[in-house]
Amino acid sequence: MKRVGVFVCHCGTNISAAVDCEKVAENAKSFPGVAYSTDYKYMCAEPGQELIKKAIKEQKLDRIVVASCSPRMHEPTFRRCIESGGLNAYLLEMANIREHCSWVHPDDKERATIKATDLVKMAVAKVMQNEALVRSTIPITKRALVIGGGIAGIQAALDIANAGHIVDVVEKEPSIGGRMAQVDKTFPTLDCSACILTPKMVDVANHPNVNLITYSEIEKVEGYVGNFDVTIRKKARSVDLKACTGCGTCIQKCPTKVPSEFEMEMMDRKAIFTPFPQAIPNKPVIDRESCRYFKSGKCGVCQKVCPTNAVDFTQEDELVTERYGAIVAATGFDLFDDSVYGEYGYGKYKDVITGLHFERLLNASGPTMGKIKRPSDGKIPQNVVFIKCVGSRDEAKGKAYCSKTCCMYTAKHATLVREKIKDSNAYVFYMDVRTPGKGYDEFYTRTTDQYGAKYIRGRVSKIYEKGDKLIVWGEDTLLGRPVEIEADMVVLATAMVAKADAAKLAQMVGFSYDQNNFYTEAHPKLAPVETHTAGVFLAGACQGPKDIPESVAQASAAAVKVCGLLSKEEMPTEPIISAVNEAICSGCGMCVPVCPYTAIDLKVIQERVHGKTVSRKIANVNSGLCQGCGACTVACRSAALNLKHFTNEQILAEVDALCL
Amino acid sequence: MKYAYYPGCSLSSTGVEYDISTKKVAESLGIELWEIPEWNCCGASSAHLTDHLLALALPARNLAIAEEKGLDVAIPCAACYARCKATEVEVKDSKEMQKTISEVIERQYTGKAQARALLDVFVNDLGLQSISTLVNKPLKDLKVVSYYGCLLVRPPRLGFDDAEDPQSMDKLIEALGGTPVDWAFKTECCGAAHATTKSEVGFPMIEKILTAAKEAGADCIATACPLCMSNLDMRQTQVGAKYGKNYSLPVFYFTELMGIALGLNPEELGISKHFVDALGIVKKLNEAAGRRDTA
Amino acid sequence: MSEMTKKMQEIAREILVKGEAEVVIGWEKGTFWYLSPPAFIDKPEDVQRLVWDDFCHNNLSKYLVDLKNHEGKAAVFVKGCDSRAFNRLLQDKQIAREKVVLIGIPCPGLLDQDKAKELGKNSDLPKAQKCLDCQYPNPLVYDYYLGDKEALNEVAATKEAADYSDVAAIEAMSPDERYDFWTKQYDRCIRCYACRNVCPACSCRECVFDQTRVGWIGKANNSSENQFFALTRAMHVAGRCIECGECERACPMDIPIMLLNKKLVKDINELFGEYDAGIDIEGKLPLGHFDKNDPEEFM
Amino acid sequence: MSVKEMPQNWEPKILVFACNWCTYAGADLAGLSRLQYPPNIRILRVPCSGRVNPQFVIRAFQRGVDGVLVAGCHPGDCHYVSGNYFTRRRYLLMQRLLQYVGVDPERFQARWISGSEGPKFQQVVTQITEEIRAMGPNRKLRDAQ
Repeated sequence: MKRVGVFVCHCGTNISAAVDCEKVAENAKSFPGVAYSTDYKYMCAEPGQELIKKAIKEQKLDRIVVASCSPRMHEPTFRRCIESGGLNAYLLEMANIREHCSWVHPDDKERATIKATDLVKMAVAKVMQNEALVRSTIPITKRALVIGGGIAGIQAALDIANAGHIVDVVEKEPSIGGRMAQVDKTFPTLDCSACILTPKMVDVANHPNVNLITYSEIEKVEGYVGNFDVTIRKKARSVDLKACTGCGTCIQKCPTKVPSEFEMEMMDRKAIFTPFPQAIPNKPVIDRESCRYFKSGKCGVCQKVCPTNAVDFTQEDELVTERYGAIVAATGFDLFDDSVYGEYGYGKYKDVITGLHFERLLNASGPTMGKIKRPSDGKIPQNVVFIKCVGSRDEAKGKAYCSKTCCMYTAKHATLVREKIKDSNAYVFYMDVRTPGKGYDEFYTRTTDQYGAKYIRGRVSKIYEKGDKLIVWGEDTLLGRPVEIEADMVVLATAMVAKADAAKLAQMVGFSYDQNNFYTEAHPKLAPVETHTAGVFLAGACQGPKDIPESVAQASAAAVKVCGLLSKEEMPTEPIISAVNEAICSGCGMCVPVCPYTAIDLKVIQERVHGKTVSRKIANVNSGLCQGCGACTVACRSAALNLKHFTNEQILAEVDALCL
Repeated sequence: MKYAYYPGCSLSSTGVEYDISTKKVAESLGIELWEIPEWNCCGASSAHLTDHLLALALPARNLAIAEEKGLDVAIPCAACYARCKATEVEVKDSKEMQKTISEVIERQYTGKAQARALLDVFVNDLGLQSISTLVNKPLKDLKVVSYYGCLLVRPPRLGFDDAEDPQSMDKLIEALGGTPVDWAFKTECCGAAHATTKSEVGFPMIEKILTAAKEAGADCIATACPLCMSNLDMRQTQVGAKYGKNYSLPVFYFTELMGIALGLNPEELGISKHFVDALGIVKKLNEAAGRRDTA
Repeated sequence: MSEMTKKMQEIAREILVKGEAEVVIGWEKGTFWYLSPPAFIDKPEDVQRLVWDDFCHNNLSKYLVDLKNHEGKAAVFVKGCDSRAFNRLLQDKQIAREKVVLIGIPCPGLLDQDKAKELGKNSDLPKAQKCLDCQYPNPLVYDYYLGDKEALNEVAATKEAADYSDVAAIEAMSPDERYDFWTKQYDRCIRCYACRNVCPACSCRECVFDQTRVGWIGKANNSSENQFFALTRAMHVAGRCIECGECERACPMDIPIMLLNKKLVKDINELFGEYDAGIDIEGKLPLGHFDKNDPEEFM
Repeated sequence: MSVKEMPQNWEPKILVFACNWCTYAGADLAGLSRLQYPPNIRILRVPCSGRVNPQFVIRAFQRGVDGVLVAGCHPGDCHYVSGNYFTRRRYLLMQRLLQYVGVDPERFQARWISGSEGPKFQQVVTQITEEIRAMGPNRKLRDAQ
């Protein structure tokens, strides 16, 4: 016989002013299963809790209903209370008679009391079906995976490694460094990007706890927090990393030139190449798509000239599987394709370029050795027009969001034009100038006041070539006049967009992404580096446009989360999860696609049917992944799936109780 | 292929050669045009400056007649097209508006009959491939800048082509054997009625377009709008005089160029009605073709 | 004997003799001339029992579920709707493709059994309700095909598009009229669950209506419980019903069950885009996925 | 009190399925903000609106509830990522089906109410209560007992 205890709280006068608490407690005595019912002024206070504990013992209560405030407020309190009174914490239900009753019905005590009675009745009906639930634990593998070797990935890896954990960094490109390696100078200090990045690249490469896996991609992710089994595809580099000394002879002798991706195709690289001089590892890779040997079987010069016999044409992609306790996604961003703007002529006019092109033009090891020159004819431009928000803040053709970094890097570019080119003009067409950040607005002010960049508030309607000039038509909306500028070069502040394959990775790992394919944080304010998938964290621009300091900060934050996880031997799991009734499950798999955590898969079981052993598939809930939303329970027609603590039986009982 | 045909007012007055050439070309291409009986004015800019409902109801009546016949509507005039398209979209978007309009016009228009630009019909329904096989007098060596004007491909979400850098007319010219010349003024405004009411605003706009066409090295301009035609053709001498320039730049409706390439008689296409001599260039084209034939 | 019956018997014999399958599921003549119940043939000499006529209504694919634990292969004849049922069960992972030999039959539409019973043998019989707007008269999946192989879609769809005028007629009623209509229908229900048992979308190991311990539904046969049954079943087959009409045919109380199922098919098409169940087995089920741009009515 | 016991002073009884993270929190906020509404609703807490099986809804009508509201996080805000998108699909259909069998549209409703929308919670439940009060007790789908 179940014995329910009901405890009605007055909450001072918060409840009792609008609800007749004594009457509610009195009414509750007649509900099926209720063995004891009482009321008290402050149930959550020490004496109130003692009252409950005492009643559990004296009245031999085996389940408890507390009618008081919202369970979102005090459920943990009362769970602890009945636990120390000797009951399982999950044998508690709360009736919310404060937020949902006394506070919202202050002027109708009779009906508020009826409602409070109903709420208690529902809670009693539910608690009658509650079952003791046990928190279990899962082991934690003490190894972290960082996906992406840009500045965010590097920082996260360093922080995790410095805390004493082993961390693998998987980078798709032949070298770590990411976008920051392409950038020339950084705002607002104008220090050289490479000068601050390369020491970190070296640090991470030399760190005893860090294992760099470059030119590699994630192939498969299975498992869950503490135990992710990740398969990594190490692409065939065609160069034996152990044997190669990085002397560069092969690169020198390679006869095949192809446009360099790193240099935004404004300069050539070889078919065997390192993306940039400070690459790490500073050992080349063969781009098999362009290599003569791979295309025609002839050549092989690199192999011939290699002093250590490191070039290996027979290398094949290699798949390795490793288990990780936590994952940091730091996969970065791509650039928006500006060619959708027919009016700007990007792709048609050689001297209409993106900001990243301009970074390479500024860079001393770039295609122009750091001189700002026009890609078309190598002339030094006098009039440079910058257009902001190209692809950003444009719902019609681009993205609705602000790319956040463009205001600052355009100010930087304008400053550098004015600084590097005598008598030059820098025109900036803008919608708004957004410079929140330490020292940012001061930098922008210097750009306009000290460096004399001309900021024009308005959009550009058309760019066309006239002779060797680019005629830029726009509007100065502050003056309300059309503007025409004879420019030598136009730089588009291009939107940051999610990586083309961002969604693929998210689906593989099983976390979510937004409509722009940026990864979704678990909470926009309070969990900005977590994902909805336990054990997976975010760093850098894969989550949304970010500048370098923000990426670094988020990376360190993600690292702390990883360290917090890896510092434990095991972690407790919430017991409110779905469970499969194997006898009923027909294995139709309807539950699988509705689970947001990929927590359900189908497993094969053996059973005896008419004397024969047969196997059949049934749903299998991974308790490490399930978060207890219950979506699967509704997808399951035969109710083979049920959510603990919110079972079908419990909810039906509540519904029935309401109308008794 | 059958379409309802909505010529609009301009095509029975200043743009009569657009009407003539459209009908002739459609016939040669085997496209049946069913002229909407007793069609009314689309309302042009006057209606939508006056009253939103009026601006939608006027085109809706024509579209409703086509809908009863189960036909989409082919519309040569860019302005008529824009008004009709706007109506179609608004009716599709709002059931309420659909109801109101139906009450006003006393007919049902649900948006099922689509407003289609004639250029769109030719290029995307019939297809360039089919057109080029029917060309028997290719516009060989004729350098043409395609002038779409401001209405034909806008607003972006309604258009059948890129609103800033459209390509369909250029591709059509290519299919006709001509040489499309890329330029930056494809969708620049011709000034519309400003040439009449405020010539100090309108004329510089015309001037820019003509100069750009000239600088691009074009032999002629192709257009799809009777008002653009008026401005670029009828006003050409006047604008030239004002800026001390002699453009001598023939302007064609794209349908006329199609007619020429399909081997139709230029006179019958209405080309003799132009202000800037356009027959001359057609004659030269034919002579060159003759020389090639004999050579 | 019709040409098709002959072909059926031939292929059945061949399959059994060659041992391609241990049992062939087809139709045979029943007690009355207007009944052609299922036949399970496991000996070559029995194949002459097989018949193809205007009354081969039974959706044979459902019987494959009973053979789930059978070791050998089964061969089964499938009309268009039966092949959708097969796909349904395949998608629900209730049968293994490799354990079934499918013999496709193009179906020109079958005749109404009830009318046949009523009007007699030599009368002009109408088509069965479910066949009136059939969109898939040709089998979608098969290993053997008994029709003309050249003409892939040899039987034209009965109507150009599915006909929802019957659903629309109910939608046009007032709420109270609708309630009275359905109450009258389901007051007749005897909860025999024949509709469920014959349904290829009902393949649960244990149906919720049998879970008396959970208490989803009471044993009482009253209007309220009957409607709980009707609505729950309709939701359970929503997006999964292949419109074979077997539920309605099997119903001894002549409840127009398909009127509920078709309503859901219609709404799914309107709300989430055209979807026909049992066509694409790889595709996502309407209630098994979502689109962020689904219609929003709950703001 | 059920309908039968107090036919004279009949008050509608409305069941609200509220997801723990948004609507339940929104109702808490309404309380914290002392936003008054009629005392006719009873909230049943579920982790996610995606947990609400349509069978629960029918059961509520069977047992004599006069109206049912299913409420959860706004699309895109689901604590469990996507639960409410399934809720939306399911109840777009369910709502139509209920109406098809004669249930008046006011009797079953679904709404998105976030944790910050205390006023919206107040407004929605007030409106539903008034709508249903005007319609009188629900007889449809009800158990005769």
